[in-house]
Amino acid sequence: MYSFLRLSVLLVGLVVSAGSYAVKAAQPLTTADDLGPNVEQPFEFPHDRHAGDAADGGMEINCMYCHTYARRSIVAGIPPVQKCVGCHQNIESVREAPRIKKLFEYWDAKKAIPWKKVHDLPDFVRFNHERHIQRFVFAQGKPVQEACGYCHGDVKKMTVARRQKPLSMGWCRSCHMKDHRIDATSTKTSQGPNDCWQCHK
Amino acid sequence: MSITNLLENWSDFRHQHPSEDRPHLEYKWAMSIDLDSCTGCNACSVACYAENNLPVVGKEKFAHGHSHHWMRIERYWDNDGREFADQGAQFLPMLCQHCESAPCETVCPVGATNHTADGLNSQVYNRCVGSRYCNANCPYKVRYFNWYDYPTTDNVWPAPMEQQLNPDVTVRGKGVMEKCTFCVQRLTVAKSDARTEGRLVLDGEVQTACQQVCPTGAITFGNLVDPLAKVGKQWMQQQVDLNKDKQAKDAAEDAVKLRGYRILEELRTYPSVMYLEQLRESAI
Amino acid sequence: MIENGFNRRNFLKVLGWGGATVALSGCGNTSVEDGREFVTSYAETADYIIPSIGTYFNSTCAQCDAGCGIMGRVREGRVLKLEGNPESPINNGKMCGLGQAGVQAHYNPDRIREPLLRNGDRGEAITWEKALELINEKVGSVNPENVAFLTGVVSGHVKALLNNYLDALGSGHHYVYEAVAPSVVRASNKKAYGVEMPRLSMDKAKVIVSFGADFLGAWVSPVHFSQQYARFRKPDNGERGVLVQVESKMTLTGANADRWLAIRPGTEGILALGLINSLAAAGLPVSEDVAAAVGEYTSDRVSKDTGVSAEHIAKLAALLKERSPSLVIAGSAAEGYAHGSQNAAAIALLNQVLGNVGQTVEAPSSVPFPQMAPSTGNSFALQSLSDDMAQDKVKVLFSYGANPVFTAPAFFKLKENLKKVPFKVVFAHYMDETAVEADLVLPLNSAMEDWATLMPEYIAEGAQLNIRQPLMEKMYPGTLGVGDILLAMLKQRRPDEYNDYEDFYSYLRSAMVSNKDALGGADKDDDTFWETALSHGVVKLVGEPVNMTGSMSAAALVVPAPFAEDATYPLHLIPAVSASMRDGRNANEPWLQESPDPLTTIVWDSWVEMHPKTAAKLGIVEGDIVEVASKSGAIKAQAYLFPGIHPDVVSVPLGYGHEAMGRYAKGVGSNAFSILDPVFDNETGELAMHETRVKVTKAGQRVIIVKDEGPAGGSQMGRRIALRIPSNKVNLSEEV
Amino acid sequence: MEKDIREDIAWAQINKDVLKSLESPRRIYWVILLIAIAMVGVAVGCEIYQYQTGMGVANKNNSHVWSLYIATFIFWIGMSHSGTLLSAILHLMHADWRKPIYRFAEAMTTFSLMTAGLFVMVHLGRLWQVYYVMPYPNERWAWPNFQSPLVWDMFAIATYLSSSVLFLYVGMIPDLAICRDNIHAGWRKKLYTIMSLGWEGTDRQWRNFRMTYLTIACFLIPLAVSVHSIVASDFAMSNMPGWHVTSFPPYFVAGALYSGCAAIITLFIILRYVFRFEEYMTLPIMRKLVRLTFAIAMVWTYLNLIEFASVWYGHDQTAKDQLIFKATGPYAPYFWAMIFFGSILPLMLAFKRFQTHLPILFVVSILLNVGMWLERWMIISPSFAHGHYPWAWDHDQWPSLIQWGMVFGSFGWFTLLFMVFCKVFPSVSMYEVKEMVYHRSLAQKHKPAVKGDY
Repeated sequence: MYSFLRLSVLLVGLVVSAGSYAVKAAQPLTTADDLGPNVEQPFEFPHDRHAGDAADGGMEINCMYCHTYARRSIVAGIPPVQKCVGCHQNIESVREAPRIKKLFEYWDAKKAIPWKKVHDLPDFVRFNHERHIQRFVFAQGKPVQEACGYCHGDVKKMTVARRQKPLSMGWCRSCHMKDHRIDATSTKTSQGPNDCWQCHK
Repeated sequence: MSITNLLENWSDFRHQHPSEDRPHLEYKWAMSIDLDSCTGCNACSVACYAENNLPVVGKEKFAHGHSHHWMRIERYWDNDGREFADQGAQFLPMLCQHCESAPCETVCPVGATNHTADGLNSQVYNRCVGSRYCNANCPYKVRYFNWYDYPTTDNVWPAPMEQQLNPDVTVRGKGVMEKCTFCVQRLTVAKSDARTEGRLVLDGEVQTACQQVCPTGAITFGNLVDPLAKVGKQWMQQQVDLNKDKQAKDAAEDAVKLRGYRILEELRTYPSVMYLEQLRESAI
Repeated sequence: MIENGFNRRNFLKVLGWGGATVALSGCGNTSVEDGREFVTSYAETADYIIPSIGTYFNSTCAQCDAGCGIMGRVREGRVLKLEGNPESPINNGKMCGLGQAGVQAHYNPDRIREPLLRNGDRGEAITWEKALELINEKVGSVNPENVAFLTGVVSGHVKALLNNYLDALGSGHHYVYEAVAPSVVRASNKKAYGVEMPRLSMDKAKVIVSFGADFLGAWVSPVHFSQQYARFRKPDNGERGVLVQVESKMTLTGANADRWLAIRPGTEGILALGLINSLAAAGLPVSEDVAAAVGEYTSDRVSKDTGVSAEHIAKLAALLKERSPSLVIAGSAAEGYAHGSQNAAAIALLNQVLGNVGQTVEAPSSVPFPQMAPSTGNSFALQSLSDDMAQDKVKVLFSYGANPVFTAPAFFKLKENLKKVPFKVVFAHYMDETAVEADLVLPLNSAMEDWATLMPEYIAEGAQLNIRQPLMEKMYPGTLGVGDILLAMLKQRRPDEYNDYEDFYSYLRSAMVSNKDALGGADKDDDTFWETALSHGVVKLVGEPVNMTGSMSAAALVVPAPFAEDATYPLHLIPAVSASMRDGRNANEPWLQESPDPLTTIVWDSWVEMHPKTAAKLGIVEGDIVEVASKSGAIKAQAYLFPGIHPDVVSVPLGYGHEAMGRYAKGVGSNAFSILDPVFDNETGELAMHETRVKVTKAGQRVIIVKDEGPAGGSQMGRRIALRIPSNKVNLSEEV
Repeated sequence: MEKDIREDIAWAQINKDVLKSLESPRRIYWVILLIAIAMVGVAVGCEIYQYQTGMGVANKNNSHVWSLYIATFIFWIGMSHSGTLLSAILHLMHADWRKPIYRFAEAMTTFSLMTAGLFVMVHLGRLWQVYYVMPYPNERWAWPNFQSPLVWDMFAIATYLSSSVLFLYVGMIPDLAICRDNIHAGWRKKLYTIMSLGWEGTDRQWRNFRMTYLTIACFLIPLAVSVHSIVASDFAMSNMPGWHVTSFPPYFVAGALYSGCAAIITLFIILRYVFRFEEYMTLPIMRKLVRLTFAIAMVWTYLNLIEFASVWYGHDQTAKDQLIFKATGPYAPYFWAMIFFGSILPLMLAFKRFQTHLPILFVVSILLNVGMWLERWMIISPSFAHGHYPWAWDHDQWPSLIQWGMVFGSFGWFTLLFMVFCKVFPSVSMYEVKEMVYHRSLAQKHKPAVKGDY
């Protein structure tokens, strides 16, 4: 009978050890960076020049100056050409730069610039920029670039934006399951919604 | 998600609705449909096609029972034995009842259909593997399966018809189950707007597509938790309790009856749709 | 920031939908896909355009002539959905299924995209310049007497332009044709009340007796009446109104009646007179001549003639006497006979006797701009045109807003007569049956791309001018609005007057703005007035109530005895007008084809409704293909047994059986228009739609009917699903 | 008392006879194999078409979402139970007559489970997402729904399948060693060498082997019962009229054993002929098998009657309507065929003269399985056709040729696997047959009074 026991003990031990490994094992793809591909755009837009720190030669423009819809719509939006031209028609110094010339070509033709999507979620997912901006920027008072950076990485150091984070469901949930302070002053915390229909449509 | 997490949250992972321990705090979406006002005109059904990207399957597939009408109008006769249906028809708009204790939710192998905190019965299309168990277990048979690939191979929206598709609603591919969502895309927007303003959604601020279109206003939709909401007042006045499978008023022998009821309530599905009985004049 | 004038038209141009893509791959296991799709972006945009948030623009529905206000949801340059305009008193933000399907007319894949000129059997694409030049040449080469316009209902500035064009020609004829219209009722209303379309206050009535008026389905302004109906059923005081429907074939309204009375076809007038007699006997004061006229209509006789039981007549009379005010409505079932006018007059008399005139039958408001008031149509007009064509009096024919080749009964020989017209121009959205016969086909903008003003025939309160405006940029550069075409044609005739207007939009704007005082904009500047009008979608006008001056003489009222039996053609054919198909002009919108008929739940086909008793006599079971043959022709369709139809009657829905038009309409069902008999109303000369006598024979085949209803039929099998309770058992006033 | 097998067969003769089945079966073997391959081809074609076009080609619809696939799935799951019955339960009960036939019965278990598993796949609307059902830490951070009977099914079937394969394999090790030692070249030699795990037949090996085999047998029995109980709970847990029956788990298990025994009879006859196993698959064994089948048939009939009675006398009118519909509606012919094949026909097996009449048994055993297949179909389809909600009733639904093709092909798939197995592995357990010969002859010579004492 001992050998009968031996086998059982062995099997149980195997299950327990495998289980305990799985319990403790680090989860994949939570906060890790996951660099997306380089996306070819109609012409290069230097985010670093516009949003970068003054020390690095940037203009420190607020993200939401151009991506103005982020705080009131589910999409952050790409500014209309009108907006680019609004500033650039008064900036003579770079007027002859090839990129700016290209910009004005589009403007003169009154054509939208066919920018490619860099952060393209599947069609069944609804990511709401407004909610995140409202929570992190307006309620918690986080700096805009930090809040945007949670998902978009350090855009102010990039020229053409490139995806930095995996943007997978597990990655989203890893943040949603953390406790976040509900506003800048309160010590109360809450988690992001954990309900399929918040993000799936 | 780690196994630790699964074990820790085991009790949260599934819980039975309706339950005392998990009441709906902010929202409980519910509907009431007045069958006396409903004329059976089908406007709600078409509105649903427009809002929710329902495919038109065509005659042959309709014949095979592959139709997709999340909102279907049923027509019953009660002329038992009489020569004519001389008291008219009984029209019944049938949609997903968003049961609090939904039979479909427990059986889905992948958890594609769930109960939301707002008391909706959610269906996540991209999670669905197409076992169709939910439909098998739905007493109302209000779940519709994508038997074919309507958007692509079936070309249900030949160009430029696809331009009409609502971008807020996923276009379902083949092999997934779908059903009425109480127009969750509208609810989400309304909730988000209200939240930005630091309040709850007001009654009447959001309408489902069927409710919005209904020419006789037979459909009322709103938040059952909100004391000001018309739908809640209706449920209250009709003495229909969401969390009961037998209403006390049904046992009472009053001369004056209340006409609120829920369909197949005795199966303990606790539906979120209350119907108001059709009326007929007895003087004629 | 760049300051630029950003008006609606620029907006439409800027927001071309070319950049917005729609993803059709719904729920594959798509992971993050970077750099494949384009971002929606604009060259310039308005502040109120926020990506992913819908913007709403008000316009007017074009699916039928009721003139409901619509509100189009526009996102990323595309119109996605039509919703009701809450500011329109006609529909107050509500819609019907037919109206909803308007987007499918707009995005329809079968729309014509450029002008087509006949070349043998084919249409050859030509430019607009050439097309207009050709019209100019052809119109110029014939006597203006020989130019004819055939249109559906037209109103507003399009009608004004059309009239101006006819004026400019010096003559020309305008025929207004509606395939299914309450034209006999209009005439008899005119006689009885002095107005064609009195305002009905259903919500004030305690009892409504409707003689075949399907006001919840397809009659006049169903969305408006449905709202009144809701208030009639559930008024604030809780006194639920009672609806009694008298007809031979159950309509949607009949299906909602407290009592549906199956009446022998054509005897509606007899019942009305019988009711007056019963009411008089019960003590309702009636004038002497009336009493004399109805004296012989005793309950027994009426019951025998109409098939309605004496008990029901008595109950109905008692109800009408007890609950006042009531409302009696005459609809298509009563008017569709050779004696339709007499029926309608008898029903109007009942209204008068009950004292409803002025109570629930009210005077409409006068229209401040009569030249924009709708010209209502009838089938008599088509008949005259057809006769004129047969006599070679028409050399150039324009057709707009009607599809006469489809809707004209076969005996009209319209198709043959059309061939005698040397030059036929058809303004069309689809290559429908009429467009196929045309020499020149002019593709129209959809209602979602077009500018117009419209004035509906039935206006709920005051007077109103509806505005139709584009909800998005044109889908195809090769289409034009009807107003633009008429304007271009007018420029050929009266260049001095019209050359100032670049297009119909500028004409419309200037015409509206120059009349802004009368249009309620006296205190606004031009732009504000115009923008306000556009944003509301309707311009509400103050109209004086017209006088209801009609008079009714009971003495002249003669209602013939019921039909004699016909051995060869024993059954009456009722061509049914369904809420979604109507006369078939919207048959190419798939939502409507797939939306089950409310009463039979049949989709994608036509059917022959018959009573189970009739079917048993003929040995027919559900799904048998039967031949319905009249003296004028025969069609085949599947038989459906139906407990809401008189045994002497069979009914076939209209609107099916297209031979052209598009992929969703073509070949679906059979065309019941084609077998109608040449019988006309005695007084108005209108085609008597319900006079056709038919015989029904099995054609041998049997099919499984494609319908939503299952094998349980309309039975609930004893389960508690749709419940019903007598109204005296509940207290409605307590309800929320 | 007739003997199960002749007891004077030499051990070497056993080896020779059985190993011959690996070398040269009758020609009919190849015919069967080819037919099986053709049948599989049909199913593969159907599946490719269905996969590409969508589930609609199976002609199911929104109220009638399940059909032959699930019915046939249960059928194959059921069939797998008898292998375990013969190999594990009867092993523990020391019913020695099982020894010559348990090997192929166990193989039948394994292969019918594999066939059943395929039906789950074929049934899914999105086969390409099937891995969503499996619980593993994933980047979506999402688990399957542990409350769903389908997930239990997945666990149960996977466990049962792996245990069955293990059991089949472990029981085969001594025989594989025999094969290794008797075959001198080729890929088979290598295969047997690897698979026999260095079996030498030492005392220690035999002791460990016996213990392992016994352990797995003990493990397998509750598993087998639970698997079909869980499959039954797919239905019993549902609220559909006709499914919501408490007695479903034992009813399913009985049905499973029943169809499995019938299938063993069928395969018994086929193998006996094809591989010339007349010496080992003897008529006395058949007689015992038939009696067992008869007993199970009666248990099944009893449980069936219990189900009807509980519905009939219960207060659930919907379920009663359902039962009446089954017996009188469009499914009535199949329903009564099921009753006939399942309850009336097996009465034949009570008669001694039929118990060893192989041609009759062959036909009857197939008909019994037809009845059992109909039983499964009669559980699925009528409930969908006539459920809670009259508006959604659908009495006309008829499975399309795609579904039939897939069902048809599944028999080919099973036959293919089974026939290949029998050709590659010894389908009669040599070492255990030797035990029979050995200990019986020993008992006869030395201890005639004591029976079966080993």
